[in-house]
Amino acid sequence: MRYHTPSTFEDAARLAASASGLTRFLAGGTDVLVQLRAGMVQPDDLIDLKKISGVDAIERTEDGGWHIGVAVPGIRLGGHADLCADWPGVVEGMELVGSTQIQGRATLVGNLCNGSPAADSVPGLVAAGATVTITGPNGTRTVPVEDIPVSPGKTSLAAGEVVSAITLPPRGSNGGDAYLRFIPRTEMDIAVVGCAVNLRLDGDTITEARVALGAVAPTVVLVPEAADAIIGTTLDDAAIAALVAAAEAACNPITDKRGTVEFRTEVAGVLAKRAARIAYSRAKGENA
Amino acid sequence: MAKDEFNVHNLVGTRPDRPDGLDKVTGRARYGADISAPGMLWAAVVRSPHAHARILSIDTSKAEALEGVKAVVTRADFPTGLTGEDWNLQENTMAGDVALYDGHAVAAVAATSQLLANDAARLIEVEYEVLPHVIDVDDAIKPDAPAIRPGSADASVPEGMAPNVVRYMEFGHGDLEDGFAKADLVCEKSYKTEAAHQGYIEPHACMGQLGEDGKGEMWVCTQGQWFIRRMCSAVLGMETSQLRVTPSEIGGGFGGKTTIFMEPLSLALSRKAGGKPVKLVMSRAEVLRATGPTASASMDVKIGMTRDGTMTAARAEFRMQGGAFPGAPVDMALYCAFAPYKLPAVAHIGYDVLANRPKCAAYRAPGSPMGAFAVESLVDEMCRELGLDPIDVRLKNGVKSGDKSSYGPKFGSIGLTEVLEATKAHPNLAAPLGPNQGRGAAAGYWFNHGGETSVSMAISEDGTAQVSVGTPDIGGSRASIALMTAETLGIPYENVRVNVVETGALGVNEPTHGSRATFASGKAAVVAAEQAIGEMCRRAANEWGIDPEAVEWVDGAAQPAGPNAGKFPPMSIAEIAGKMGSTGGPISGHHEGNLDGVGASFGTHVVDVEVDPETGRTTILRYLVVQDAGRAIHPSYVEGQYQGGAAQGIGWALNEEYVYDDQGRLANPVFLDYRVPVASDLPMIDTVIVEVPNPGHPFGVRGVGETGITPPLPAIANAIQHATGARLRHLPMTPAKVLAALKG
Amino acid sequence: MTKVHVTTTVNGDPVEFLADPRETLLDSLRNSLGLTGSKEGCGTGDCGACSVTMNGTLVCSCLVLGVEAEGAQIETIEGMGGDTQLHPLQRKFVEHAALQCGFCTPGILVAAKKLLEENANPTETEIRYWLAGNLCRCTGYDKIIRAVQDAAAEMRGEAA
Amino acid sequence: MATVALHLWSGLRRLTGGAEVVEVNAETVGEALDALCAAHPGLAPLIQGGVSVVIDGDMTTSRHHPVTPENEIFLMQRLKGG
Repeated sequence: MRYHTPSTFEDAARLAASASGLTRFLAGGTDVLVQLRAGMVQPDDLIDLKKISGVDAIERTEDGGWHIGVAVPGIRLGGHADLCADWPGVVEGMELVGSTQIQGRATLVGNLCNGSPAADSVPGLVAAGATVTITGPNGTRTVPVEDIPVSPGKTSLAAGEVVSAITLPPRGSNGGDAYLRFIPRTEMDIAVVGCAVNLRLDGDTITEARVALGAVAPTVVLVPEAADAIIGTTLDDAAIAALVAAAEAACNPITDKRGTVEFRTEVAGVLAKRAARIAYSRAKGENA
Repeated sequence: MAKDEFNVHNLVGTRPDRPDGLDKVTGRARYGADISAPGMLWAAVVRSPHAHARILSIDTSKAEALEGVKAVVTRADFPTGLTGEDWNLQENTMAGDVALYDGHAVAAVAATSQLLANDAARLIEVEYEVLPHVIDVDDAIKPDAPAIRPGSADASVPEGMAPNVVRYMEFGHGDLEDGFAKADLVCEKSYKTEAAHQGYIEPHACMGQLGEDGKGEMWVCTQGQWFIRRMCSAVLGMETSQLRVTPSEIGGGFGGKTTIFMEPLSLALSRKAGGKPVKLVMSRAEVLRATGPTASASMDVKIGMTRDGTMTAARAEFRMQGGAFPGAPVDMALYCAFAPYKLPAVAHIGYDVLANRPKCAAYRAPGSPMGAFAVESLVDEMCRELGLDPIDVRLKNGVKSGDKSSYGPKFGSIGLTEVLEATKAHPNLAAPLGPNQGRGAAAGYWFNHGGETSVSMAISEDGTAQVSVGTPDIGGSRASIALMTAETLGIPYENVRVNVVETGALGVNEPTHGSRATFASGKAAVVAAEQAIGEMCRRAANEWGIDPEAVEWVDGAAQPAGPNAGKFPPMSIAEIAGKMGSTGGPISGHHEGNLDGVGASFGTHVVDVEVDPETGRTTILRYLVVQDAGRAIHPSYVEGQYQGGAAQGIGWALNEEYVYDDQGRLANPVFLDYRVPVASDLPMIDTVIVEVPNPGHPFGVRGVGETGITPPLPAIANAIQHATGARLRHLPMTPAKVLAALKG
Repeated sequence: MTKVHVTTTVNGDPVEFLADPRETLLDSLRNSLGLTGSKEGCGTGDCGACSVTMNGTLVCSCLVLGVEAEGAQIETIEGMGGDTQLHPLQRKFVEHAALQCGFCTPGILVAAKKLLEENANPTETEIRYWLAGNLCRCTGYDKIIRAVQDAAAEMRGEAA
Repeated sequence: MATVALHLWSGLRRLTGGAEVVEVNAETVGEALDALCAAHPGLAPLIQGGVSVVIDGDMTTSRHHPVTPENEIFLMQRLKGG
């Protein structure tokens, strides 16, 4: 295995495009090293992105959104007060990935590009409307986060393409987001179900919403029906019931070692309800 | 240190720093994988990806051609003709004609680096013919189940039983029908538990060296260096005494390191690689796939009870699979199941069943937790139905010293009543409970064990003492053995060094199992110290020119007694030791034997839980362990055993299980999915040490390590029913199972 | 397989080693540098026995490549305290019997030290969640939590 | 030699012609086990495979342990632990 430390994304993309064997990009490494160690993948070329300038930066964009470098570990997101104030749901999703030790390494982009439907940071990003910038042999392109994963372990990235940045939109006023996941223990598990809700209020009424579910389909899914169920409401009991029904209806899970179809479906509704209530109170400026 | 600066009569029961504490907080303690030697090779093992498959061919040529590969072994490199348990051990170490479970070793390779050994292992090509497999015990006991090893049943199995039944047992006493007829309530329920792994954090690791001269050495993490020696030499066909086994520090065992798994492979590879030492370290996935978890169980229990809570009769029928080899602890599960109860009539039936899973090993009170889950759950269900307090019912039926046990013999000194009364008096039982919260209690039992023990003690020239023991220190036993030795000799705790020694230094010792290290090595150390005291009294008597019988040992010194009392000043251990070279030579003591006099230990646990009614997740709010220690030599490590046992039981009850896919492959061979409790899953674990001394030990020790894993399984099930009304009869009680039960 | 020359700092000392690009920092520490205090319990970042800090961040050294250590500052259990000057955490772990087999202990001490650097007065819940990535199978965690609390109190200058 | 009573586990009745308590002439545990196997050869592989002997509530592992008619003697499957 060859180990590369390119200094630009263009170089990284060129390396990947010209490689004849198996290539892996290394940011936090918390997935790649596990696969390497278990013999699941034997890359010929490992391209470490951490020497590229700016990959460890969290910066506010001109329009008031956020630009997050691909090598920013989870622990840095949680330590960034302004980012946490804007997008608490995005940050709490990332903070649920692994232990304190994992938080020292694991990154948003790594979690996204691992392609797991259970990735804890992804529903929050999808609900937030985040985008990623992709650098490839033919230049750069920008796509919504939800377009990256296509099936478990697979992404829409072409050979030689590498995610070079992640961008969160401006939070704006009267908005709130939240992410909840269900695991059997309190820590150190892969989500059995995950749900993120992002919404905006006008007074007590929800005017905009995005709901994303994790671990209930081959990819993290955006559920417009669930958002529609609460838009125009004050999150009253009827709206909650409609949200729960929409969330459950959007589930297309499998039964595996971590959960059953029935359990995942039912708990998806429970988490949608609970996450919506937290996002709602955050949008109201309440401490939740 | 002057004698009056310490209170030599009160060491036992104090909490000094453990002797190996500094090594273990600085990282310098050396565990199984921490040793290296010049010229050392690294090994990797090729394992079956199939649950049951005939091995058609193994092609090692590509691996052998790789530069840096020094040896490859398959079963063809092992001697033939073994029988009985030796054959089982050899077969489990490396598959012969048939791979019997996912993870069963089929080949091993040694190379100049670990990465190279891994590469070489991937180049070994094995051709399999996949055979039908069976995983679940209730499937495995069916007459038409795939027969795993036809003809391997022992003489206890009557003709005509299903092909995978390899042991059968029944025992009991009294008139069962009469007993059930006298009951006001008779309940019969079925229960299941899934296989759990000991989950020690240190993977198995060893470094073995075996030359053409037949002499070998091994450094290994183990609970028993002599067991490793005997088993490895049997599997490899070598002379036992030619193998010297040194135990490393051990990173947890809980029974799982009382036997061999891959250790002979390092020796076989070394022999083939010209005698170079070979290090073999398991990955976590190998530990979970190919070492010895405990059995899984399917159990039917029937109990009769009168309206006032008197138990009139009981019957248990247990089926257990312990992998593709005989040895599921169904016997001990049955012995322990009704042990807390005085029963006029009781019947036990047990089946040991083969399945395509790894060969089970001992796990903390082997069998007892399963039996308790079934029986203590049903007792609780019946108490609820009759409106009786579960602790009172256990007090009413609880066994006392001299009572006939459920498994036959009468009990010696036991402390169940004292334990139950201490439980009742604990403030946790009065703590208020909120919505969705419930409280459960259960009792548990373990025999404890003495066993083959050899200890040597020597007085050094300065009057300090060294004790050589053969029981690896798995949780603080050096401290307790040092306390008992120092107490006996009348010297400071710090003046005793306890060494866990290699096989060449002592006679045979059984492993640290059966909660025996503090009991047996401690008892032998006391006898050895008394021998040395006798010799020191003789040396002093000679110096004084008086009869040795007229010398007594007080506060670490010989002093004249009887008619000579006060005639000479006391002669301290340091004075006697300082002159030993010119008064007769070394002063030492030793003791070897099968150490009987073991004392059984009962415990009760009380747990408060909260169940999320929308997700089925159970949170442990409060936890109490009350257990009879006999005598707590070092109370901190007794508490630690209670807390650790409870935590393992909590994991087994709620989340731990072996999950197999439909191909019979282990689906969760990583700590991410084999869910042992993490720090945030647990509350503080309250402990009460009850002390009803065991008359069979000089300080009253019973052994405390195992009982504590038994009550959590039923106690949590009982608490969940109290919280929700739902009764879970199949472990683990995962959120999905609880949520399904809540819906009825 | 070409090895890479790595220059780094471990426990304040400059060190060099050759690393196969596939080997982990844990392998490099244990096998190339002889620092066997960091343990491998899982190799997948789930047990924390290999915890070290790299440039001040707590990480599992089994999830870092040895080659990534180039130019970094690594701290391991071996740098935590000598016999004559134990870190309060090390002393309190012995005093409270917060270890049984001791295999998870180095990783827990490294992780707890980092916690107390960030939070001098953590609650029981904060300690439990911070250490959730450090599995201990022997103790049930009770005495570990108490030892961390007691060490924190001592480091704050409070009587325990 | 005195006559002592050995309490077997009832699963062994099949191999003892229905007896759950077998009386043998013996003065030690070893003599008792040998006499038991001599009287009921079908038991031999199970006894030789390892049993625990409990005398008046105390487990013994020594074949040389004395036994008397007053003792309550139980055979159990071999015990070990974790």
